[in-house]
Amino acid sequence: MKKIINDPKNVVSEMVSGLVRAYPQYLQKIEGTEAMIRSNEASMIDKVGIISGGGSGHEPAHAGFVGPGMLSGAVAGQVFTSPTPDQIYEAIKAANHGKGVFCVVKNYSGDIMNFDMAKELAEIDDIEVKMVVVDDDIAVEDSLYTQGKRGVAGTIFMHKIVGAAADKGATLAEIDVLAQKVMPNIKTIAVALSGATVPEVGKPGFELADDEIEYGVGIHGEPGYRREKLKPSKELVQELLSKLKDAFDMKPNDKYAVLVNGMGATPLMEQYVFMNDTLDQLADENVEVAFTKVGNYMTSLEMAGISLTLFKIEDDEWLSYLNYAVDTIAW
Amino acid sequence: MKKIINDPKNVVSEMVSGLVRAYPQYLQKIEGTEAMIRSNEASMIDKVGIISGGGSGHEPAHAGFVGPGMLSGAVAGQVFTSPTPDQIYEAIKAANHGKGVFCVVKNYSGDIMNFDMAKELAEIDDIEVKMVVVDDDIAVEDSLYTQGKRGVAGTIFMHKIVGAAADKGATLAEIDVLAQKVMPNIKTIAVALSGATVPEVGKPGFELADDEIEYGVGIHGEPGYRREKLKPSKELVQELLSKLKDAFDMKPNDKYAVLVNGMGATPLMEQYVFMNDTLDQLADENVEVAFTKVGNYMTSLEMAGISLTLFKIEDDEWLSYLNYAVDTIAW
Amino acid sequence: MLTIENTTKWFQLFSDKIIENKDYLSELDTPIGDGDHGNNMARGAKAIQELLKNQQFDTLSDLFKNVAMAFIKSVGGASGPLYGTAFIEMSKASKETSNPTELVATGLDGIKRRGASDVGAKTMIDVWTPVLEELKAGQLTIEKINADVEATKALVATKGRASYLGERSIGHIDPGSMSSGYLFETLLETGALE
Amino acid sequence: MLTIENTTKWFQLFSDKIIENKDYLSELDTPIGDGDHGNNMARGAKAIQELLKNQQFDTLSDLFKNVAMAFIKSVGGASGPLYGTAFIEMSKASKETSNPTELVATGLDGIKRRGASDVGAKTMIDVWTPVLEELKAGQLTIEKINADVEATKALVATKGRASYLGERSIGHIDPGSMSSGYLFETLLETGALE
Ligand SMILES: Nc1ncnc2c1ncn2[C@@H]1O[C@H](COP(=O)(O)OP(=O)(O)O)[C@@H](O)[C@H]1O
Ligand SMILES: Nc1ncnc2c1ncn2[C@@H]1O[C@H](COP(=O)(O)OP(=O)(O)O)[C@@H](O)[C@H]1O
Ligand SMILES: [Mg+2]
Ligand SMILES: [Mg+2]
Ligand SMILES: [Mg+2]
Ligand SMILES: [Mg+2]
Repeated sequence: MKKIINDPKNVVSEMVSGLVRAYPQYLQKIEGTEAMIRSNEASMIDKVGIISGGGSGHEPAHAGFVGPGMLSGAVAGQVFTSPTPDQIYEAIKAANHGKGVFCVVKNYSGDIMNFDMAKELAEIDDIEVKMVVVDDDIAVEDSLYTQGKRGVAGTIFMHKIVGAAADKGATLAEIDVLAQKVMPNIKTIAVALSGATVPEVGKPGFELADDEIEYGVGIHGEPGYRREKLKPSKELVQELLSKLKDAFDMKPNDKYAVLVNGMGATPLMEQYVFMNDTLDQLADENVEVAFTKVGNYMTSLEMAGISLTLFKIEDDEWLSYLNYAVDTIAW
Repeated sequence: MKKIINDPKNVVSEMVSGLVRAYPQYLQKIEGTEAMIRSNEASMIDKVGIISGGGSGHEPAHAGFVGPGMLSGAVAGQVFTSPTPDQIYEAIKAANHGKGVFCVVKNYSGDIMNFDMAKELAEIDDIEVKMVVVDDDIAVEDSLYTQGKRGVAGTIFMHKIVGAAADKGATLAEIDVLAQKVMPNIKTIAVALSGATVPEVGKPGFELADDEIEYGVGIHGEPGYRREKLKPSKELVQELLSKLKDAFDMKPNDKYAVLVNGMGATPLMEQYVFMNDTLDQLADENVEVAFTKVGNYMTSLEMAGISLTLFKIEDDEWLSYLNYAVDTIAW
Repeated sequence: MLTIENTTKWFQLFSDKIIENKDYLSELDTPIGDGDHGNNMARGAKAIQELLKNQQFDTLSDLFKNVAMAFIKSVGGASGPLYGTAFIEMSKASKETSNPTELVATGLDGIKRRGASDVGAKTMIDVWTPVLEELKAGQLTIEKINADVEATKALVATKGRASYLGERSIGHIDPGSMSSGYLFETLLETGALE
Repeated sequence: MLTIENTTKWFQLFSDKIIENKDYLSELDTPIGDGDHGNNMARGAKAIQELLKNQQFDTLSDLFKNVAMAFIKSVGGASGPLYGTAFIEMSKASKETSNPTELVATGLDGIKRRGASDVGAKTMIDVWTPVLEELKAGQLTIEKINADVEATKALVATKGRASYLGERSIGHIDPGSMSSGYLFETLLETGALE
């Protein structure tokens, strides 16, 4: 394992410390936790609080999206491990300004259970809490009998949408309705070129040969659906897009927002090339691309690879929320 | 070589195409070139134009810094290769709004010569052009008899300073004086954990063992000053900071801006930990840290590693320029 | 019957066992999960050790409650809330009874509720359930526990991270079932069942 | 004497030579530079081939000028402006003379001015300079060119990327000197010097 860290046990607390010290204008640490709350308190007054969080290792998610117009706070768990309920609860308390708190949770048992427990704690304090469970990863089959799909890069679109709505004064109930309506319209799928190493584990979650890739890998190195030889960008796009097209039942004149997300170690150069191919192939489908974003937003430590997210814009208000001005470290 | 690209020969043009298609609100491609100009034309009226550029492979530099308050345009050369004079000349023409154009050039023979030739071409058109040569990399010894130091991550501080000054209406001559005054106060040094592979070359510029690092590597994989075993973040910071302290002749109450820059494949988690250690050790020196920034700003393809830049704030106006509001893809 | 004394011993033995097998638990979690179960449980185990070293308890309920809180606050992931909820339910029930079988039964109910899950989903429930039956029959042995853990290999996961793998989860021991096996193995070792 | 015909041939041979040795030139540029000299020169070579295939020239000056522009527009890096400036100077001078020695002399002056450099800095100037002497003496041979290129090994770089290495640049052939070696080797091959 080759990482610029000190003791692997302290990596999350040192990271959070570095983050809040580097960006005091955006983030304040909630003492005794690894949770962070927006520094600009005035921007939260009389508004629904928006909290997100999850395991660490996905930076800039989630703290990078804290700021006016987006998240009120973020809770950082251990690497790839949901944060604990007491810390989420502290973030909820700090984010509550009398209008309740909305939580964006990715669809993992651990995240859901810890957020649920925090919600129970907050409700004892009469803080109203609602949440949306993000499950955008179409690599996983969704069935009534399973946990369902994973939550991955599409989460940042959800952050943006609910953050903008909250900033514009929507109520907790309105935000909840909005989020549940938006969710089925966000879908993601990834391709990995290499695995990620959790500092405390010391070796990669999976390994690929020098010329091998894996489609459908999750952001914690969860296995995907197929391994094969590396292909040109155009063909990778073709594979991922074909899955997305099916999942959306894509039709001409559909309107989409597109996120090309780097998994960590993949340079922007490759991400821009991949975006270029994606836009070519979407143009062939005669769909309208109304919003685009490329970069490392929801990473998996030093995994190399890219995920492609499409967000079907069924309501132009959603587009205005995507374009709504925010002030954060990473959006 | 494991990269998400198509034909290595087309990687720069496909990258530029992906970039301008993803971010039309920021960038327009100058037809027939790989140069990009700010889309918001109104923001450039009556102001000195600021152009930067150089080889590709350093993304988000330089196009990521184009936008109101920062660069007017950027020219993308082949990977790790200075752009050609005709393309720079086109960018200069597009950036000129009657007040002349200022170029930020990194100290490499190729960049300087190509920008010089472009300047000669522009002067035939009566466009006044001045430039600053950024040479912040203290890993290289500076002597009267050599080319001098390399230009690396500190370049983005220079972009920010001259961009803000131009936006506030400074004349070309004033910007030139400012830039020459600022330059000796920006110093950088890096540590690499792995090398980068130029797509057309197909193999890494250098290789390090699984437990080996190299201090002082340049952003094109230029050899550094020492190889040794990987150390904890604290000790890496100690090594780099000791060089910077000497170079600045650091004294208590000095005021600095700090940039922790990821070289490409190093996750933000590690960069935040490194920043935390840097701030600890600067606190021990009793210097004031007035501005901080962490992330991938001047990368070297998929190189793993970090560079540390200190910018000594000798004039509080410089600080106000660093904090000056901009609208770009990557600042 | 459980007492403050033997339950303290139980959590001591359990914590030691977890810390000893930290790497193994993470290894089990690698092919079908995210490789952190050992690290998660070890954080909880250390928190329990810390607690037991520094605090005295007046009632069994108090002991369970403090263990639950220490665990919940330090673990995270799926195992934190699951074990934490089990221990909280055991704390509540131990105001009325100190019968280990009855306490395990309430713990299991807590896990099912928290995890919105039941037997057959390849989770720790698939160890707690047969163990409860064996307790009821007065026949819990280390061999039976091991067999219960081993039996999770055959199951297809439908809850937790392993469920993303569907059929491909077959053939692997469920990590949470293994750590639950340690819980019951150390319960046996306390002698409280004799 | 240089003519449109033999100079066209010269640039054809030079381009072929560069493309053949693209990888070798990049390899030379790896330990002391950034590994792109072969790719840079090959882009220029292809642009020259394209030009020669599609265009006729009325004068030697016109030929040199077009070659210079094709090279400058396609290469970038250090070698683009350096060779480009050399060819532009040769274009200017060829209005007055077609003597290869005189033309190489003006090219060398252009390189020195553009690179703000001189002999001894471990650059292509360290091949152009002795070659010019050998041309003047009417004694240019392939062996002499090779020896001139080889001699750059001993030098410490003080210009260009290799200069960042200081003393550590010793022992390596300068890549721009190697490509300049090809330029003069192919000049010999045209027979224009005979
Ligand atoms: N919904 C659930 N119900 C019951 N047990 C579950 C559930 N989800 C996960 N588990 C248990 O938790 C274990 C995984 O714990 P751990 O690795 O610590 O958490 P995470 O899955 O968040 O990384 C699984 O092996 C399984 O036994
Ligand atoms: N200032 C200079 N003067 C003369 N020649 C130079 C100068 N700088 C570089 N060179 C020549 O250019 C060659 C490198 O060219 P190339 O690799 O194509 O460009 P870059 O250095 O920009 O990557 C060197 O080997 C050297 O011969
Ligand atoms: Mg986990
Ligand atoms: Mg180069
Ligand atoms: Mg796990
Ligand atoms: Mg080179």
